[in-house]
Amino acid sequence: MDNVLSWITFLPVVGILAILFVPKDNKNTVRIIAAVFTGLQLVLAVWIYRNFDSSTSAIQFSEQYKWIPSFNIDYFMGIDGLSVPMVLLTAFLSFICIFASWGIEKSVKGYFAMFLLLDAGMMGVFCSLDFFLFYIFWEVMLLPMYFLIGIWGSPSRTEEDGMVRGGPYAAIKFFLYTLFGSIFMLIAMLVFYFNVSDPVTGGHTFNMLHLMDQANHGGVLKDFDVRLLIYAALFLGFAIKVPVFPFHTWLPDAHVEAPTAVSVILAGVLLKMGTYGMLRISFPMLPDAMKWKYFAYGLAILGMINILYGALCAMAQKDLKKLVAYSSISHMGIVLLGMSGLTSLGMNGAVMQMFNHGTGTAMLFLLVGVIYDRAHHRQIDGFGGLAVRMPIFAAMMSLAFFAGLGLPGLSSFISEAFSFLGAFGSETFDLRLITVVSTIGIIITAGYFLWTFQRMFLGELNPKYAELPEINGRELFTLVPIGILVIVLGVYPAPLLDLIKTSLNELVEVVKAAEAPTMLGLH
Amino acid sequence: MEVGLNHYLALAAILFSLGLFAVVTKKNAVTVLMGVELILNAANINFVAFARFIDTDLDGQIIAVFVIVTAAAAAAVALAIVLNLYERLKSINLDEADSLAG
Amino acid sequence: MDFTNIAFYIFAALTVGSAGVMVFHRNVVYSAVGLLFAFFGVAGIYVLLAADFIAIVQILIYVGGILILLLFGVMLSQKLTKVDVRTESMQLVPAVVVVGGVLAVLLLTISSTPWKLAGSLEYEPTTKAIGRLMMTEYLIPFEIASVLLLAALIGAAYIARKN
Amino acid sequence: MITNAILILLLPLAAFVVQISFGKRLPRKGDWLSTGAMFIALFMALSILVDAISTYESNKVLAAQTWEWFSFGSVHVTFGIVIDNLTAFMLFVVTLISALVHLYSIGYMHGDPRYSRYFAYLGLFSFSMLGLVLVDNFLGIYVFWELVGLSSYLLIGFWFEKDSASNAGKKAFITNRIGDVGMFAAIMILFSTFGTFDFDGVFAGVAAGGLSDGWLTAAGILLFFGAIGKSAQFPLHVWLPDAMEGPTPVSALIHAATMVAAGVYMVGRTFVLYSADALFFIAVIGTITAFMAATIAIVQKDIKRVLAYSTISQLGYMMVGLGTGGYTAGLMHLTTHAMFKALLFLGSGSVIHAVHSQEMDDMGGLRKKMPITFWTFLIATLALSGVPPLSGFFSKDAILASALEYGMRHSGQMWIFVIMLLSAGITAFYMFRLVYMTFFGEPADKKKYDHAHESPLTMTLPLMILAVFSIGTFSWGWFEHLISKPSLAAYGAVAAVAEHGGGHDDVAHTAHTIAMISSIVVALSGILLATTVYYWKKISAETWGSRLKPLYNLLWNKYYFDELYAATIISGTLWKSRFLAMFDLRVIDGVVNGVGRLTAGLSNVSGKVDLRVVDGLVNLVGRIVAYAGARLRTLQTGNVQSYLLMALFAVIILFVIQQF
Repeated sequence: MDNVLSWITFLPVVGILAILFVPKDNKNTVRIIAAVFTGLQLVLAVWIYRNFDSSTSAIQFSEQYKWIPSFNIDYFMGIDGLSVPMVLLTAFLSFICIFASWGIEKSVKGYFAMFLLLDAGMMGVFCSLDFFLFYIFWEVMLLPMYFLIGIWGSPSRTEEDGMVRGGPYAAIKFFLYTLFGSIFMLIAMLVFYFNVSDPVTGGHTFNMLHLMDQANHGGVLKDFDVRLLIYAALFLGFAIKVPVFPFHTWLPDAHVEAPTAVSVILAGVLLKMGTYGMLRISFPMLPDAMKWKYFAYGLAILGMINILYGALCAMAQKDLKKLVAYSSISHMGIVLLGMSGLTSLGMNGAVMQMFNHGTGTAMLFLLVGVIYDRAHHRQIDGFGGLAVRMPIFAAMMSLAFFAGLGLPGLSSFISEAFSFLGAFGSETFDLRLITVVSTIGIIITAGYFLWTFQRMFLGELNPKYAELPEINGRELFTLVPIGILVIVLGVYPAPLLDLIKTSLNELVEVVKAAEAPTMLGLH
Repeated sequence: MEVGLNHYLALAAILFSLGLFAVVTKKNAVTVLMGVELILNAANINFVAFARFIDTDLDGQIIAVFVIVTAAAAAAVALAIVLNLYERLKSINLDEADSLAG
Repeated sequence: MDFTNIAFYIFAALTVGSAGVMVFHRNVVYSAVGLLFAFFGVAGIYVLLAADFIAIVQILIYVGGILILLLFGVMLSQKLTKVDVRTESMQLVPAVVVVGGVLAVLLLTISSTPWKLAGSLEYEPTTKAIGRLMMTEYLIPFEIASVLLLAALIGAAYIARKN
Repeated sequence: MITNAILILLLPLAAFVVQISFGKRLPRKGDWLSTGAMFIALFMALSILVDAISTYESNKVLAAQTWEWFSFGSVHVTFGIVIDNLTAFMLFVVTLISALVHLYSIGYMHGDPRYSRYFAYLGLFSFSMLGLVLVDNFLGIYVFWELVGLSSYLLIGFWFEKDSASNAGKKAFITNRIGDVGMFAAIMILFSTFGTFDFDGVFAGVAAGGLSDGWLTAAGILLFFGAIGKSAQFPLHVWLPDAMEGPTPVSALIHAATMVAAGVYMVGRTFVLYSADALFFIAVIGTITAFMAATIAIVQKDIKRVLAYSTISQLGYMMVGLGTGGYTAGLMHLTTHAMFKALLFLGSGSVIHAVHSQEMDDMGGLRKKMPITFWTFLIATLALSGVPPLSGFFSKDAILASALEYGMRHSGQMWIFVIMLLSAGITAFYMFRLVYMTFFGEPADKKKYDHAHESPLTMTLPLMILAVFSIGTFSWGWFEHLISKPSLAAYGAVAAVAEHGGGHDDVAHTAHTIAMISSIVVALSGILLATTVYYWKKISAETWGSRLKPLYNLLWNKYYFDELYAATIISGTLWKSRFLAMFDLRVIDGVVNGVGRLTAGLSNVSGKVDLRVVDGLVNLVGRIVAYAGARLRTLQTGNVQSYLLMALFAVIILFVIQQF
């Protein structure tokens, strides 16, 4: 199976074409087409998983064609251990989300076309190895996301304080924020382009593998100050996506206003692009800048702030979906902390956490969607005693909550524990204090999840919801596979870990080997 | 003067002009159709004449056959349209079919 | 001036004359009759051009088919009781100018073009050869033409039917 | 033996999975399945224990096996099982009490709407607890540590319709988490130093002097934080009394016999790790806990709460035992306490089942109505009070001896022994207060008394079995031989860390004698006082209560710990979270929106310019086009023929142009 990466990336685009030919009244046909194409994508992803050789850190399934020869831009796709889990996650969640979107009735064709475009964009980001191509996919994703939040999200409304919030506001905020970040990424990309030479032809290049090889760096990239600046620019671009405090405020709005499936994709896949970008681009291309102590400690401290700040903010939320959104901020902080220590444990833990947070938070958002579809509100205090009325739903929710608070036996425990262990045991930097302070986040997380669970599900049944229907088959179909994954990877994480460790250990070695000047070059 | 290609072409040109005149001036849709038939005949004469005088094989003639066939089809459809027009406007005067007027 | 030349002029005159009647007569029925004779004239011209098959087809289809169709059209669309089979003309002056111009252009072009004439002018029966070509080299156009006819037939019936 | 151990571990898990999936559809809702699985596990554990005792070697590792769980390339994380004498005892205790509690619950939980769910949770707990005692590394113990916390959360909040129950569950989980974070920090220190989670590997590293004294003490104290949470030690003891909201058999199993003792077990398992300072810290915490909880128990009126505070107090004893170097004493008390405290809880459950109240003010005179319950309860009470020759006497005496020995060896540390001795007296006092108020005297509530009856056999049989184990199965010698104090020297040459504690010499012998005598005296005087006050009624409890009103209030309100935490930590966290959420919304998001508004404002200005100048030009062009269009539209007649004419005219023009 040649060109499997092109197939997996562009299958959704084929799906869009198919959808465009369906009369707009055949809503079910549109849905089925979307399901079929994302299903095929998932099949391909599984095929990739089975055929991926995890014993090497080399790029696999690579495809390289000249695309715009006059600028040395290639169509270069390929994956390694870092991208594989993200590809799997994207395919898996996209497929699930089609079913979570089954209830969408407003211009179904448009919705699913946009969704598939989003899917293609995300897949492209994780598969492309040409910086230019990466950037294109990165931007391609923005557009459908904007419309999905803006059109299919909640309608605009004016709050008591006079702020206009709602779907359109959130969409534009998301769009501008991300665009703002990608401008810095673009600048960094161009600096790379003009200062890195292709070892074969000697010309400018966007090829990431060439960009990673420090021997190819020339021009202003020889200057450490410039490298720091470029690193900062890249970081800004990625940090907004993660999102890192204080660039996170788009996230609660976007997550809350978006329709369920889009929230799932946002939290499950999009956030990972930020950390993926750091690991794919910032770390290997500018290892010395990453190791500059102010950046390294800064990254760890930002991770700590994310963990604590996100958890505390989550605790104060009254809206369930907003709580889940802030919990995402908190959990992504663990990824940052795990990465910053430059240890095999922490790096593997962080990438596992990316995957496991993707599944866990997807489950949470799906569950929020379930209750919102029934009760038409998400106020935590507005429920009560639902465990009596909806035992299966309550069981699912508790599974998701316990996964979120890192209970052993569920997937995120291993990843969180090893992110912390890795950061704590770092030989490169002394992150012990930061790590120990960060672990307090575990307590707060337990606090807000259990408190929420209590307020919604325990106690006397709120008579208002005495007739609330139990979770239905379709919803269970979206939740159960994720739940199984969460449990299986919690008990036996080796399949995921084996997939990524070779590549990530290599990455750690590469970055560790770099020498960071302690003094700035400014004279 | 020996009758040659030019004569036939001139004849065709005259027929064409007459047909064209009918197409341009006549109000009655049926008469316009007749004009079209004249124009087609003129074209056919050209084909056959060229086949005779320049490219001495049968291609021109065969094309003429096809033109006739097409003309028959066109006539049938056009007349159907005319009848339909009549149903709507109670007239087949083309100047009344001017809903495209700006 | 041999027989062929004379015949050409006779047929040409017949054609042009009848066409003139067809064009300039106000009564549609007369126009139709004029057209009939113009078709005959053209058939004659075909004969002179050694295209016997085309000539026959011309008579069969045009005279036997299309013209009858046109007459039907006239009859059906004009209520014969209060016959207004007259046809009026419009924008005469611009038409005369433009059509005259077109004719002038055509004639000028014809006369000024140096035609590369082929040599031999043998008369041979063409029917058999055309038939052979239709079934070999022109098979696909032939089939397409049949489909076109069928489609036109159905289309015409569909359009013309009263809802 | 490994196979047996794995089966012991997996049987309750299988019961859990079956019950949670389709327990409701099984006959009798599957109670026989869970109970049966537990009894099979009990017999397997018994065979292991018999093996251990018949081998009769000190700290003998009977079997061990390790599997790779996952690997990071250079770091391999393993999962292993180790069975030594301690494990064998723990397996037996856990499976025995769990099996009896299963049996007991058949009667106690009869007719509960979530009957099968209850047994499922019990299975999950048994699995986690057995895993905790079997596992051979720190990560594994942390995993099961959290899992027992989960099952405890689920069982405390089992009747979650009651707000108090769901609150108690949440409180238990979060309080435990606080301790767990400390434990996790300790694991981080140990792992980052030694690169392994295995007990043996870590101990060998410590023996080789891999950690400096300061770090070792820090690791020990942090590790003990986990035990503080789980074993309800001061200051994280507040969750355990509230945990009594759970069904009483659960209290017996989890919150008296097994899970709360997990902290003690963990400290025992990792005993060689603790530096002298860390052990002192443990002893101090244990002393404070033992005394504080015992005093609170004096005034409580709820039968289960008295027992809960008694449990906390006894756990404090165990900690003191370990902290003062009495390794065997602490673990032995763990074992004996598990038996008689489970018995006490199950007995109180039987009483509660009979009178449908937990308030001792509603009881009284039940001795005649419930003879089996009474007699077994009395045996357990005597054991707990430390009356010879019952089991509790031996273990408590050993702890007191260890504390005394510690005080004799370290000048200025005698207070530990004194306080512990005092607490022993208080223990005897409040336990007999409980017995007199419940089983003797006149019935306080006649209606409830008449309604009361002895419990069914499924409930009384466990009581009798446990009573047998409470009487005097354990005597000092052979237990000490089997589970004797481990030495760091066994794991390699001891470098800088000094060996702590001491062996059997004269000091120990003297201490033993003094401790034995004083403990008997104190226990008997406690009993005597209780008899005077509550049986002979020579001294009025009410009078003394009102005379010592401030003290009484202090004890009645449990030293105001809950109020203190509510006012500081809980409301502090909530306040912080609200403040940050507001900060997030107003300040950070406000800045973002401010930038947005500024941009919008700027664009408004440029929009005005655009409107007047640029757009003016555009509009001008537009008007011209519109005018021209109005003129030209007359050409558009709609008549196809005139279009044709125009086209032809254009053709002629083209021709003319082409010609010239």
